[in-house]
Amino acid sequence: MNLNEIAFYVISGLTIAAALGVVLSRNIVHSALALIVTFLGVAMTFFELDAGFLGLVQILVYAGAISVLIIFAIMLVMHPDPSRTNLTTPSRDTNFWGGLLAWIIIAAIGIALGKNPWPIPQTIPTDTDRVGAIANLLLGNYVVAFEAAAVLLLLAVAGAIILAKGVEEG
Amino acid sequence: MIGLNHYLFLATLLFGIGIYGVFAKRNAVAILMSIEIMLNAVNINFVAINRFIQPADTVGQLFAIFVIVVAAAEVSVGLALIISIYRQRKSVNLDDFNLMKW
Amino acid sequence: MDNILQFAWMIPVLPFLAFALIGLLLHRWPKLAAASSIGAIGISLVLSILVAIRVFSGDPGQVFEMSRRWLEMPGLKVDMGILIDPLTVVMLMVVTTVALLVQIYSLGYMDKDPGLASYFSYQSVFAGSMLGLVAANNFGQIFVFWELVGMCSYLLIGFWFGKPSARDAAIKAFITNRIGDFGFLLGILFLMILFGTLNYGELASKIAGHQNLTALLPIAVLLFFGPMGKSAQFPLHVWLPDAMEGPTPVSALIHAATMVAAGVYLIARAFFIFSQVPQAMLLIAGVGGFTALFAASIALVQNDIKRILAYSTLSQLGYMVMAMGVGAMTAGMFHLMTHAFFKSLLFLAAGSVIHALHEEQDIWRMGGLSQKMPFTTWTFVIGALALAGIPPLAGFWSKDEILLGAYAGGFTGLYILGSLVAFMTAFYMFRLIFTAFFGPNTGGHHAHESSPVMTVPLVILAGFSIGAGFVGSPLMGNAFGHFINAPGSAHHQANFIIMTVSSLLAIAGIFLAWLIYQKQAIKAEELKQRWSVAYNILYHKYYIDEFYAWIRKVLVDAAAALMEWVDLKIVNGTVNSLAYLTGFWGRSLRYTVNGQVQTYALWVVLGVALLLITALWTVFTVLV
Amino acid sequence: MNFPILSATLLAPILGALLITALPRKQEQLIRYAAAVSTLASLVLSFIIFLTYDRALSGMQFSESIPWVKDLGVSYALGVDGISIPLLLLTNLIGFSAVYASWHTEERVKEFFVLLLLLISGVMGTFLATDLFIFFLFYEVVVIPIYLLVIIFGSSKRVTKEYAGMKLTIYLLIGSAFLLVGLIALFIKGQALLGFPTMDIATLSRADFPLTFQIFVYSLMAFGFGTLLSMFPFHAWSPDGYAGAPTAVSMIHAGVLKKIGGYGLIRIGLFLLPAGARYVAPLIAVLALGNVVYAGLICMTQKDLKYIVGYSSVSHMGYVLLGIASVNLISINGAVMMMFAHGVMAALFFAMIGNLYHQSHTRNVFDFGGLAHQMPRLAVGFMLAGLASLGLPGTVNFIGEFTIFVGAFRQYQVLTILAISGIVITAVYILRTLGGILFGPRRPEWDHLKDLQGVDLIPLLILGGAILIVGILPFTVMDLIDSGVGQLISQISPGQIGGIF
Amino acid sequence: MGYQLLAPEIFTAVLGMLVLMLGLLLPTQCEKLVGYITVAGIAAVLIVVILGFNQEAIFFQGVYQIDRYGSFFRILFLTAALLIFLMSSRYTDWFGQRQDEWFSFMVFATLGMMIMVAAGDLITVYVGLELMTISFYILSAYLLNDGLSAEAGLKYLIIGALSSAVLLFGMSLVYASSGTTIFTDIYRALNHSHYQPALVAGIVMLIAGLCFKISAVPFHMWTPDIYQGAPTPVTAYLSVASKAAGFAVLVRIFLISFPDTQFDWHGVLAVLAALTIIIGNLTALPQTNVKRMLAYSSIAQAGYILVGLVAANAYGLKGLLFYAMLYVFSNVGAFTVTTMVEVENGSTEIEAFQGLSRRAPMPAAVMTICMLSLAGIPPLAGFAGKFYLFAGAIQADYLWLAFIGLLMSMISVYYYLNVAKAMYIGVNSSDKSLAIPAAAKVALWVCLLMTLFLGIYPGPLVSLTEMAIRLFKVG
Repeated sequence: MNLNEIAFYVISGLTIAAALGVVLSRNIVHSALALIVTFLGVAMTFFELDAGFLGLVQILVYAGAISVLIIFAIMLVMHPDPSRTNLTTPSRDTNFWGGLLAWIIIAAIGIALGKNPWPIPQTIPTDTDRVGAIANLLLGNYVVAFEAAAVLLLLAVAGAIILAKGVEEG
Repeated sequence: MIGLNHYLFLATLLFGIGIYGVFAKRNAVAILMSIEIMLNAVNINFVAINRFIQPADTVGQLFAIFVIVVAAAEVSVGLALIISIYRQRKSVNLDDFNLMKW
Repeated sequence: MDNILQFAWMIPVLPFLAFALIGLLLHRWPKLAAASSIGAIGISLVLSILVAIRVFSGDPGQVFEMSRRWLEMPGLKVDMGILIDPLTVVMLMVVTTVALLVQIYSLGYMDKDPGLASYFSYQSVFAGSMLGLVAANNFGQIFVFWELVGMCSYLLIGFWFGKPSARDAAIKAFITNRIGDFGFLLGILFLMILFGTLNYGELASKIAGHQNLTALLPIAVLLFFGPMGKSAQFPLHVWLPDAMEGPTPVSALIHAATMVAAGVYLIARAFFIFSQVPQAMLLIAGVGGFTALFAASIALVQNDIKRILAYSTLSQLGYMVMAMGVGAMTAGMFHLMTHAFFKSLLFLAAGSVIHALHEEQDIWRMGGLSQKMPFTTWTFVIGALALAGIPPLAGFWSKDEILLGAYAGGFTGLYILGSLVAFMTAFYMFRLIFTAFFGPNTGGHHAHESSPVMTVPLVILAGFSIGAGFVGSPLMGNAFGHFINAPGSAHHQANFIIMTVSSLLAIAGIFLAWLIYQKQAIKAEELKQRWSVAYNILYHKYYIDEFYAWIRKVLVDAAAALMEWVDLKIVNGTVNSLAYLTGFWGRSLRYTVNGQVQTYALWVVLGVALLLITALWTVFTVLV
Repeated sequence: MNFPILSATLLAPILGALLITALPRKQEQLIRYAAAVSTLASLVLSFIIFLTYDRALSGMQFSESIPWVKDLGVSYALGVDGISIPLLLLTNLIGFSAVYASWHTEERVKEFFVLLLLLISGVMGTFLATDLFIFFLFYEVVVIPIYLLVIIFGSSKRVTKEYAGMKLTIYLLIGSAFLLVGLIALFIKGQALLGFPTMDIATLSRADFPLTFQIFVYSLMAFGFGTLLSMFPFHAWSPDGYAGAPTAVSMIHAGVLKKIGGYGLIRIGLFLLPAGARYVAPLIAVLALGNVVYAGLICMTQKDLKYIVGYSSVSHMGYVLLGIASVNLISINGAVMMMFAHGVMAALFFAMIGNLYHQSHTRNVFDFGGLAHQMPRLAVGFMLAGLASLGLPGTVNFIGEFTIFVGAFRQYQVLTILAISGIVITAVYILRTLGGILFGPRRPEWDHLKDLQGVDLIPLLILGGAILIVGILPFTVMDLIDSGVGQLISQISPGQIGGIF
Repeated sequence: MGYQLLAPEIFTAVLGMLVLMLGLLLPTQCEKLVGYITVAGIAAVLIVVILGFNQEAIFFQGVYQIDRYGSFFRILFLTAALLIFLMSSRYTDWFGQRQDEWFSFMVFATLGMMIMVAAGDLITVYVGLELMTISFYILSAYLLNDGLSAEAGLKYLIIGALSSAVLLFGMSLVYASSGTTIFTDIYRALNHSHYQPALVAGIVMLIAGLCFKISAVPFHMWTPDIYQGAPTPVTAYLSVASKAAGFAVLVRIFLISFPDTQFDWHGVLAVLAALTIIIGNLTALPQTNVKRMLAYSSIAQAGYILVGLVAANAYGLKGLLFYAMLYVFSNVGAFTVTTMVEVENGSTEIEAFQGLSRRAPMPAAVMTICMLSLAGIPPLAGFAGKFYLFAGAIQADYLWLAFIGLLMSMISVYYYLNVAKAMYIGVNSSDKSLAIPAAAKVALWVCLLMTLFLGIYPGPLVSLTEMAIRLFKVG
């Protein structure tokens, strides 16, 4: 087992554990914190995959911005008793079937992936400027998507303000 | 050797955990968080596939960036919605939101 | 004069024109309506006479035929045409004469009736249809007019539609006739399929050339259903007595003289078919003979003047049918003609009485009419004598022919039966006469003689009743039989013994009636007591009506009720259940959408899982 | 191109409907006149068609064709032959009468006449179309106006008008769904066989459809058209529907709409799928017997006048089905004639019932009696319709029934004999009914009823006239039908049909 | 290289932002002005698209392409948007001061759809789709003081995000199997390969993700709640445009990238279509709220449209496009009347429709006709559409699907007629006639006339669809 493998399993284990923490914790604040760990774990995975730029974006946007947003939201709407903030759903059926289906989907996709004849992995050209390549794509072939994403963010901001601000009384 | 499938299995597991989270929780924020986990799983997929199958370009990574952007927008709108509905109902429990049914 | 046949088609058409005229224009002016109706039938009569002269002055075998296409397609051809031969001419004469007299008589009889215009319009349709029937040259046409006269009968029986009994009688008449027509129509269809034509002449030649005649038996039997209904043969006789609910002139014309005789005419017309099938002939003879006896026996005990006459009509029709059955077609037609005259006379005279007594029909409430209504009384007596077969009146000659035919044809049983009926006929007729006309005035009525418009037709008909028999009598060399005969129709030399026997029987009947009802030597009441079972059976007409009512209730109405139940519960029930089930599924599915977003998500994920499983299963099983 | 007389006939009521839409709601009299004039125009035009159709030439005449939808091979194609002209005439006779039969509608006159005119046009369209697509278009067009007319203007007795309307609509639509599957399959198969898409009925008839396909599609059609024709046991909509519907709708529905079923079975089913028709025919014949006897018996138990006529129309349709199922020239001639005959008869019946109901607000036979005293003209109408219904010679119904019997007897002896027993059953219930309402002692509670007068007489005159004229002079119409049916049958390739003709 | 062909998208984006800014700049009294500007702008874009219908170009190596297929749908979206702006002219008063933003979100949603249908690769599709969807999340919750609306928004967001994740996972698997995200390249990359379970898993997850957008069973459960809770014009837009966009993408991906994979997605879609038709129609039967009923009906309609893709032949695809277009007119027509009634009565329960034919004959007639068109009654547009769809299905040997579809469409008449019944014979306490603003009247007339025209003379639109589907080489 080389270093890469050890790193992979450690990081994966951490990520999965944190993700489980998100869905299993009864305290929403704990969940949020576990979520940050998950995000960081995923960022680590990106680094492992030679996607350094993406790992940074992940840390900045997810672990940074989104998490803060979520925690703010939690503060705004939190139940007084922290241990009752993130209860499991009262419907046992939903819980049961949700779990079962999650397993089925994991198994099904897992089987599909396991049985899939993947092509031989190609070696990465080491000398390329990957960030530059992303930038080229972003402002080249994918400029429409890029602009759309910009509009999307504007829209989301405006929408979030309107929705969160609520109706002026009177 | 860690191959593509390792990453894909990791992603699948995260995806499954996210799915389970959607059903296991009643707090709307927690459900948004579960969905974020699912999106992250997808991102792992894209990056790993990009790395192992088509290392020559960065389309997978680009896809992941867009997913992150969209997820950010989605979360902000989602949280705003939760706040908006909390203001009316004083609750963020999804099972309270059933004015419309049948 | 030779061209008169070219105009023969006008004979049936004219009354129809009168009907159209009345229906469209004249229905507000009853007198004009009556005039046009009578005028039309009068012209028809004149034309008929001219045609008759033309035909009887020629060769008996000649036939004049003309037709227009009416309903035609490859494989089916029904023409409207006329066929003039002696048989037709006799019928034309009878129908136009009686119809004209009855219509004139009706002027007096229906004087005060508000529906006079419709009455005359119906009369016109009837006359036209009846003439169309007798003039028809094919089975299709005869069926058309056959039904039409049935409709007229229905309308005229129910003329006084305010009376529930009239209404019911009309319905009964129509439906009973329909049952007969059902068979008749089937017979026609069989003919159509088998021979491809309905024309009499073509059929006759095809049947003559036909080797295998077994198929004719069902045809003949089915065709006989028609006469059974129309001529009220047992077991379809039930409508005729009830038909007396109609105005009396109607009874005279339709239910005594003409329409009911159409059945007999049909047998005569289709004699070329019937005579080929001995079994069918036997059936006809049997049915006719039985009806004659059966009806005569009922007539013995009835109290209603018109019903007695009706049963007498039944009985006489049975006689005619029997004549046909024994092969004495000539005799049957001869009796048809004489019967038309004297029976319409009897009805009209009875009508005169009823009219005078303000709709009183019970013979026991009459009595003593002979002084007050001499014309009526004596014409009635003439009619009765003719009916009873007292020589030399018309009925004597014709009835004698039939008895002779039966006897000479080897049907001894039927001959005896016929003789018995002759006796009974004389008895019940004179029971009626002695009670109603010569007995004491039990009803306390103030009758007076009817107006000339009614009595003149009586007198004319009395003349016919006396004289019409001579055309077929041996005294005139049997001129009737010279013209009216058919291949297979037997003709026999006059037999003096039979004549004597039948005359004696008739006189005996009259005498017995005189003893009981005039002389009162034998007490009628005692007889009634002693034979109470028989009396009751006869009085209730063998309970046939009750039996039919029971069948209707138990079979038809029950079947109908059952079908309705099936329709409501099963057919509609299925439809409604399916609709309910659809709605039920809708309501059930509706509750899956329970408002819980997580449930919705569950369905989404379930969908994904199922899709994955299906897809992978396909990939792993089918493709590898 | 000559004057498009068929289009003019078809569009006249639609123009009338548009005109009425434009008229103000209050101008009720004007609306009625507009309806009357537009239907009269159609009536006159169809008379002209009837008279000027070249019978010696036969075949489709006055044809119009405009390409409509290219890739489906649809063209707006109209044409008439000996089969469609009588039915076209029937439609307009009844349509014109229906306007007068509903002259006294007081409520929502505008909606009523707009819907009625659309209905009339729709029905006409099915008889004029020579293109499957256009045919089906018109076939279903009529359903919805009927629904609205029933629920707005109908009456609730044994069942509510809402139920009746919905039942009728959904039932017929479900039937038409099957039909539509059949038509589409026919179109697709035709395209595969001919190599080009076409909806033209005559062109499609050139394709040699395989036998199993023919049987399948014809069965679908038999169900679809059979439902419309109220074939036993798919007749459940019919009595309830007629009972719930307003007079004019009952007239048109029983009078002509049902006939589209028979027309379709002949014009499309038999023409395009002769072998299938032949294969399925015995089954239809058996069901037809169900119609005649079963529905006839049910009539005896009914008390509501409309139910009686409703079930009786089911019963009479049995004859039409029998004619169609016998698949020979005579029987089909008879079936077409019978459709015409039943149309005028049923319409007259419903018109009379409508008039009576409008005044008395009851339709129960036992509530009436002796109406001939108060309403002699109405009684004439009832008698005429009733006697026609029981197939009396002199009325057109006799011609139809007799011809069907002759034709059917060649094919199915036993079935036909049983079916002919229907004439007795019909006589029983019709005479009982007529006797029950018209005859008997005068009932003073009905003294206030007014007899037919003025415009009320028009349905009686038009429809009664048709019953009698065609009944007395059947060749006027029968020759036409014969030319149409003969032409149709001669065009069926002999290999397909075997020795049936 | 013809970037001017991108003008509609650019202009729409600019319009959206302009409206957003104008809302901030202009005084509150000028809210109507913003509406006029939006309508004018959308109309201008529509005209540009129509004029440029025949121009085709491929940008960025196939990542983005302007073709007739895309233009057809762009026309559809813009027409729908225009009609909805017209019909919502009184409803928007309920949004108070947020009207301007409403217009801008609607424009952005339209932009998202336009990008979706023109996108030639998965990334652009995804971003366009999210642009549209997120706009709709906001729009659904736009009635802030109405509990239903916020609930609808939240539910939509949760289910939407979940299925986005599923869709993305599917996209990733497709990407894994082909190594590219561009549709045409995917086809080329997959052409010779076989036995790829991951690809099959990816395809079905794509189906699941997109079927959510078109609300096909079993991904349909959100539809009734969201349709009921969202502001009625938004519901209308959601039902016609969002759904059409979903179909546009579905068709493009499946027919360009996977026209003949070893996995028979036709069969899977056929089952989904059948289930959608059955469940949508059956569940609509007992509904008492017209908006909710129309939601279930729109589920059923999705099933019909899906039949076109199942058939995947010329008739089917033409039917699909045709139906999507007529659905705009018929459904918007019905929703316009619903909006009018809601504005007047504050309710969309069926009771609110009682006696409508007396209060407003013309809208009642439009409602009836539009709903019957949805049911597929000739001579209305829906019939022509269904005819093509099921002709396609039968040609592709899906006879059973045609049976189910046509049978259920006749059953659907029941619930449509229930509304008609309420309108025509129901009794309403108020006899006051319904006030209809001029703009809404225009929308009503357009919907009515188009529904009739497309039904009676479908030829012109059919030839448009014929041009549009030349992209897919189908028989």
